[in-house]
Amino acid sequence: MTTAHDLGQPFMTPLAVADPGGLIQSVDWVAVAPPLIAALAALAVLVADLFLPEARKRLLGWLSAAGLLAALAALIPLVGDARSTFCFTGPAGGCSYTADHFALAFQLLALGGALLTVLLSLHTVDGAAPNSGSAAGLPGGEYWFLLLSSACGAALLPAARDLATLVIALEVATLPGFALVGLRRDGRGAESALKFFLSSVTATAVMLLGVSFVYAAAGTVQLQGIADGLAHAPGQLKPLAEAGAVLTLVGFAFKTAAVPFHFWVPDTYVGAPLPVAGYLSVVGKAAGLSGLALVTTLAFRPYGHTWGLVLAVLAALTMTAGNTAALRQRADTPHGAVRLLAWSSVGQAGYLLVPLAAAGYADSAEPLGATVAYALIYGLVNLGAFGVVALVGGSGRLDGFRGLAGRNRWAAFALAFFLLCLAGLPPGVVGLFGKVVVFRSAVDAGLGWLAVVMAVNVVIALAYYLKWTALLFAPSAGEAGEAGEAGEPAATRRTPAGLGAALGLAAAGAAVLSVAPQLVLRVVSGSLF
Amino acid sequence: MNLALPILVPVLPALGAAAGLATGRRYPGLARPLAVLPVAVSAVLALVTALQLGTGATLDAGTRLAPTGGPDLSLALHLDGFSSVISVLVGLVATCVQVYSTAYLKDDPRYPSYAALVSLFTAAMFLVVYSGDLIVLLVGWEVMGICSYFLIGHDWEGADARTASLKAFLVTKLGDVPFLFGLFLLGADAGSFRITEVLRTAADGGLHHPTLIALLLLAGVAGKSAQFPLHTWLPDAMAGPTPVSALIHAATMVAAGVYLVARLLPVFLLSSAALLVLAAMAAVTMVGSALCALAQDDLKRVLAYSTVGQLGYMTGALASGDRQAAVFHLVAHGAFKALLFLTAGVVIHAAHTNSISAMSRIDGLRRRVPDAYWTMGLGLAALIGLPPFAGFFSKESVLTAAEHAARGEALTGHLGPASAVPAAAGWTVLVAGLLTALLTAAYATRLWLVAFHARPVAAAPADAPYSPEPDEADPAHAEPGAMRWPLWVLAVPTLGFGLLGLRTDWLPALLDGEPLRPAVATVALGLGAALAGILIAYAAWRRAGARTAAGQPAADPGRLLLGPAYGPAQHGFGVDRLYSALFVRPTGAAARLVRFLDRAVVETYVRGAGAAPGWLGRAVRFAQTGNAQGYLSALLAGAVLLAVLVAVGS
Amino acid sequence: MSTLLAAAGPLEPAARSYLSPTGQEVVFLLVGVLVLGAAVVSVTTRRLVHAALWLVVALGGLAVEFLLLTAEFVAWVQVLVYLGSVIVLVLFGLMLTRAPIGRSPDADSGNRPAALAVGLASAATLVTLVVDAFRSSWIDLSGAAGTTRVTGEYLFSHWVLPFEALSVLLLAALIGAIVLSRTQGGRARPRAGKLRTAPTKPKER
Amino acid sequence: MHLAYPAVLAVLLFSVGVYGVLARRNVILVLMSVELMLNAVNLNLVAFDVWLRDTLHAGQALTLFTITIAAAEIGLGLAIVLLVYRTRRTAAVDEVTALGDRHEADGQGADDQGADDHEAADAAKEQAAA
Repeated sequence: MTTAHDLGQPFMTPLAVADPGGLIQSVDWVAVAPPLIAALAALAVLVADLFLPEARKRLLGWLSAAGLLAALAALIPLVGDARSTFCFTGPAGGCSYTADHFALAFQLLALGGALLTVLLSLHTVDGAAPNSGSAAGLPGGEYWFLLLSSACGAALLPAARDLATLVIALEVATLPGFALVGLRRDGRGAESALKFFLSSVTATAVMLLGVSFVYAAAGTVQLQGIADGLAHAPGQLKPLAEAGAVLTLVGFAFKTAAVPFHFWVPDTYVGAPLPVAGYLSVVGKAAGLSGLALVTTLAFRPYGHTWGLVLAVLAALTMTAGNTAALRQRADTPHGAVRLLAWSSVGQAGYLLVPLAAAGYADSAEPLGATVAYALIYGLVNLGAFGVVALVGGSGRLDGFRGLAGRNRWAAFALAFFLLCLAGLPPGVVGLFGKVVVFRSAVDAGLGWLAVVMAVNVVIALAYYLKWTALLFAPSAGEAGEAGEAGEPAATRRTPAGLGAALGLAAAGAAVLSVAPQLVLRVVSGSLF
Repeated sequence: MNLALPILVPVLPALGAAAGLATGRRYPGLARPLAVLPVAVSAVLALVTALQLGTGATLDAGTRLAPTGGPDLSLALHLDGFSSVISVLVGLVATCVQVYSTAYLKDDPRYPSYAALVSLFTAAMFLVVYSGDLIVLLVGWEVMGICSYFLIGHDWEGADARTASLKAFLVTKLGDVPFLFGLFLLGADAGSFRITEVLRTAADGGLHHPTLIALLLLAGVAGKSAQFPLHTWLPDAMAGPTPVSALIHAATMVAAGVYLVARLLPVFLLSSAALLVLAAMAAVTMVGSALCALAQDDLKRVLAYSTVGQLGYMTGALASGDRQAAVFHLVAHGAFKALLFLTAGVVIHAAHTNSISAMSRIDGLRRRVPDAYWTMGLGLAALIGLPPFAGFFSKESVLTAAEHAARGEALTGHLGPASAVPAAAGWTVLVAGLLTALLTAAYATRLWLVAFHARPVAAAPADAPYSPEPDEADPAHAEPGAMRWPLWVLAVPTLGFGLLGLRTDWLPALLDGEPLRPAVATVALGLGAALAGILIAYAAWRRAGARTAAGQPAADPGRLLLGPAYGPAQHGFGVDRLYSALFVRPTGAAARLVRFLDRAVVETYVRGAGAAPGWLGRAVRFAQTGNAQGYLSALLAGAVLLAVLVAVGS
Repeated sequence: MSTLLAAAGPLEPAARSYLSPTGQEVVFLLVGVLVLGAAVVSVTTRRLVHAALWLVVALGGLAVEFLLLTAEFVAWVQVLVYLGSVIVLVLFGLMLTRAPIGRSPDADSGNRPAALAVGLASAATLVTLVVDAFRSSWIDLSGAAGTTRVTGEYLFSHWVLPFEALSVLLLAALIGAIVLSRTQGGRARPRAGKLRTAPTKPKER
Repeated sequence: MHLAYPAVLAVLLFSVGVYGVLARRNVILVLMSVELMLNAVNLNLVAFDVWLRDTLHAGQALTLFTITIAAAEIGLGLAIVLLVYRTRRTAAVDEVTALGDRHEADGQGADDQGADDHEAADAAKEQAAA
């Protein structure tokens, strides 16, 4: 794979030539610290992987966790006023990178989700530890590097303020994902990586075509500039601009797993290592969502009603398709648990899109707060659920969870709690609040029909979440069949430290938010941009 | 007054539960004090709070919890006479149950977790009673539900306990979903989840969809309070330990639905349709459950069906617009039904069977458990509604309320105009109430006579139903004191509580201030019906006894009344034929109806609701062929379609 | 940005006719037809290796088009990257997956009708949109817009952030490709044997 | 030059790419078609950049970025294709369908087994070669 080097060459030459003093944009290092630290940590891991002896490779995981913690800590000084950097020196002005509340919230989600994923995968990665549920471990150094670079892209994306940076950040977040999905290098991993890859590449091409149209109509790729440009664009260019805007949404909708761009999701999640599936379902989705939110509310504001309607229809289709498909999940198919979570994540993506659609109708960025709040809640809870599935291991059949409460009480309670949060039932009050906030944004924006569709979907979703929850507390099948075979070996093992820590963090976070939802709901009322 | 006291009331049992769970396995010795003490202290505090609050006063305090952007959430306290009365009842019953359980589950290895769950349950119930905010109330409501599922499934080795807890979970959840939507709609309409705010908005006419809200809320109430058609979980829930039945399924949790409607009655008064539905629900529930109770052989199931029926009285009172009567009956019933369940526990403990026909074959059962014998007599008398027991006054107040409503003069207090209650609701409740009084008297008499007064014959058949107790006491020994004295404690309110309603400056002053004295006409009707029921049951029992004397197989009047196998033998007895016409067939029909509802309606609902999404889901998953090219086709076609639509649309 | 549009003067009334093309336009059109034809052959031919070679023609033609549009640097990068590396990679890939050298009857999948429909629909939609929008727009090609020097200036005065993000992307792609194409050698080698005895394999089916 | 020429050429090229992506069976040919789509976008971007006389040269910058992205993607994509070929013995996109729902429904365990057998055989062969 020497291409990459060859490719880098033509660009590297001018870097040496260019006068750094006069030409290069000034940089506010504090503002860009979160994604930067993630990228540096990735590099550090890669280098350390070369020098560490085989026995000490476990340290790499903790190093990655530390890097992500540092990146998270770098968010703290940014709270408060928005800071911009990488500003254009020309007459148009504007900046490429802005760390405002919106960006911080999604960076928190991306980096926090990545941190939880690191903790979840600590025991999967070590090749020597065969207790991953999968047949073999994953190559350590590369795994951490790819995860961190993807997290870096996901953290960069919400702060990006021009289409070029957005597109590249999206690619940085996605591309390592292909490799992560296929990293087990078995048949299933390869197949799911292939599907993920093909869908993603095609969606990227479509999105880039849309970007080119938008660029033609608006004359710039800066989000704010596009809004001005589109507002004053000649009437002749309007159909092209609107089509371009909608095509641009495709790439992000693909990451968010909106119907009809969702097909890769179940197949990919099933084939990917479990932590990676959880990562994609949370951080990947967060990246797509933040991109969607940015381009719709900042760049395409003049066409609010067009994409508002498009997103509303997509949201309705997505939640309906995801939930109904999850409802059909049979208990005895292999990897049924992951598949159910995959379909449920498609359904949840539908809810997440609702406030975005509402923002188009309400012609303000205010409803976005609901998406941010719901995404934070969903991320925490969904990663937790993936964690428990990873802990239980086995063949991943839903039947394998029968009577989990008898074998591993804490895991069963945690999973039940996460599922109830996802379903939005008490005591998972936080999920309920999230749904209420989303619901209200739809009603407030006058999207009554979407609210009704959502309510029906919430009820449909109850069925499969509750069925699974009930399964946890049902008695184990008496016969020494699949259930025993799948569950026992996993349950009798000691819970790995990283996995336990991740589950504890997720459960504690969800519990705290259930008691004090104002912590996350505050973003609903505050201004984001 | 000091806010710390009412706050401590729900907090103490919750802390006790946490401590119990934390230390239970390591220090089993601590389990008992940790179970009893916090609950007992809470009961005392509840009483002190009630006394401090006094009559006619209300207390509201709250702190804003979560700015959701829309209706605010707040951790709010709302104390008034209703909450005082009910919290004292909860405290009393919970303390008795905890004390009783120390002996009843003495050797149960799971006792610590059991006691912690009961404490947690008590805390949740206190939270529901004291909460001034609907969402906080909902939290308590759900925690109660969860504790109850676990407690029903306490003996999870048995299949019936497992299915019962699952059934309770599913059926109540079926009601909870519309309930949630109702709450949110209410909060959205009123702009707040504070109960005081909601009621103020309701009074100002600010609610836009009162009927929809009321009907949605009713679904949750029907689930929680075991009203038709969601009542089916309660009789099955008797698979749990008997003290749990006394606490949860008689005195407290099932009353939560009634209490909620009582708190939100002004909302319901805005919608006559909702009141009519409530009345119809109450009528079907009480009559149906009384018929079922007459048909049961399991002692606890008789009591369970009777609970369902008495809850029907309460909802009937609410449908008549009189929440005073509803809460009066709630408290009275809570006391005597808890008493009945606890005595039932003692009797079952001693007789080693749940079956009353099997008990009838045991020689000297009543001498073996004298405390239970006498206190159960008191409880049954209260259940029948004989003066001067508590049940008499409370039931009469319900009938009086219904009678007023039927005449168009509903006793709504100051909550709304009397015309808000449709006369039809009053008539429905009144007629059903009288019929139920008759049936209640009949089954209570049958229970009492068959269990204790039959002549001893052969040993019990091996297949008689029995809830196995972990502590198989030697039948020759009396039950421990901890199981006996709570009976007498509870017998006190069973005897005397009703008298409090006699004077307006006693109990009514604490509630809405209307008199609770029974009217002469309803007393005559109600008492007449009750006496008739007693006589009919007594006659049937005599007949059954006579048949036994004639050398036929041992029979109890219940079997006599029900068993179609006894049909040929019934020809000679006119009374039996009358019973048969009156009871057996309707009972059979009711049983069939219940079964039909259970199987056909509920399952069809679930399936029917699942069918459409099912097909859709199959279609979605059918598209998931695994062929990436198909996925790409959908992706690109979707993109092109979007572009076309947008371009055409603009 | 409207000022910018006005400066470019793209929407001035159709002063230039489509009937009298300039020399540049004629060359552009001829090369364009070549590119399009090569692309069509590339996606329809049954010889897999030929498809790759026709792709070379199409992409090379595109480089010429870039040159005609005065984007000099982009054109060179196109030649370097695509013709120099991507096509070589593709040929390697075809070789490693033992693609038949001659005609393979199953080069197209059963999805062809759908493909044709979607392709035609997209062509119709996009051409309509583009023609409708740009029928009177004129590109003023005077002044070199894309020399190496200009490119260096704009890249490093305006696009530093995406450029740096791109380096992360390239590194990640490199590492990912390496780790994926590494065979199960090294520490994962004993896997084949381990698989057979692995307890997680469902046996009862 | 009329802007319509490059623009129409670009969208036609894009559509040809779309057809190729959907019609080709070999994954590598699908990848090549994707490259066509991306190149069509590049042509668009360059043309618009020149037409707009963009002082920031956003179009050309984005074109360079796109070329790089395309190269990175095809590098990683080929690695994935080789991985698929190694484990499943095919590079035909419509034969790699083991994870679909239809297959899950009728006994994916067997299919999985088959896939892993491929892998095992593969590993064994490599060993023999070495």
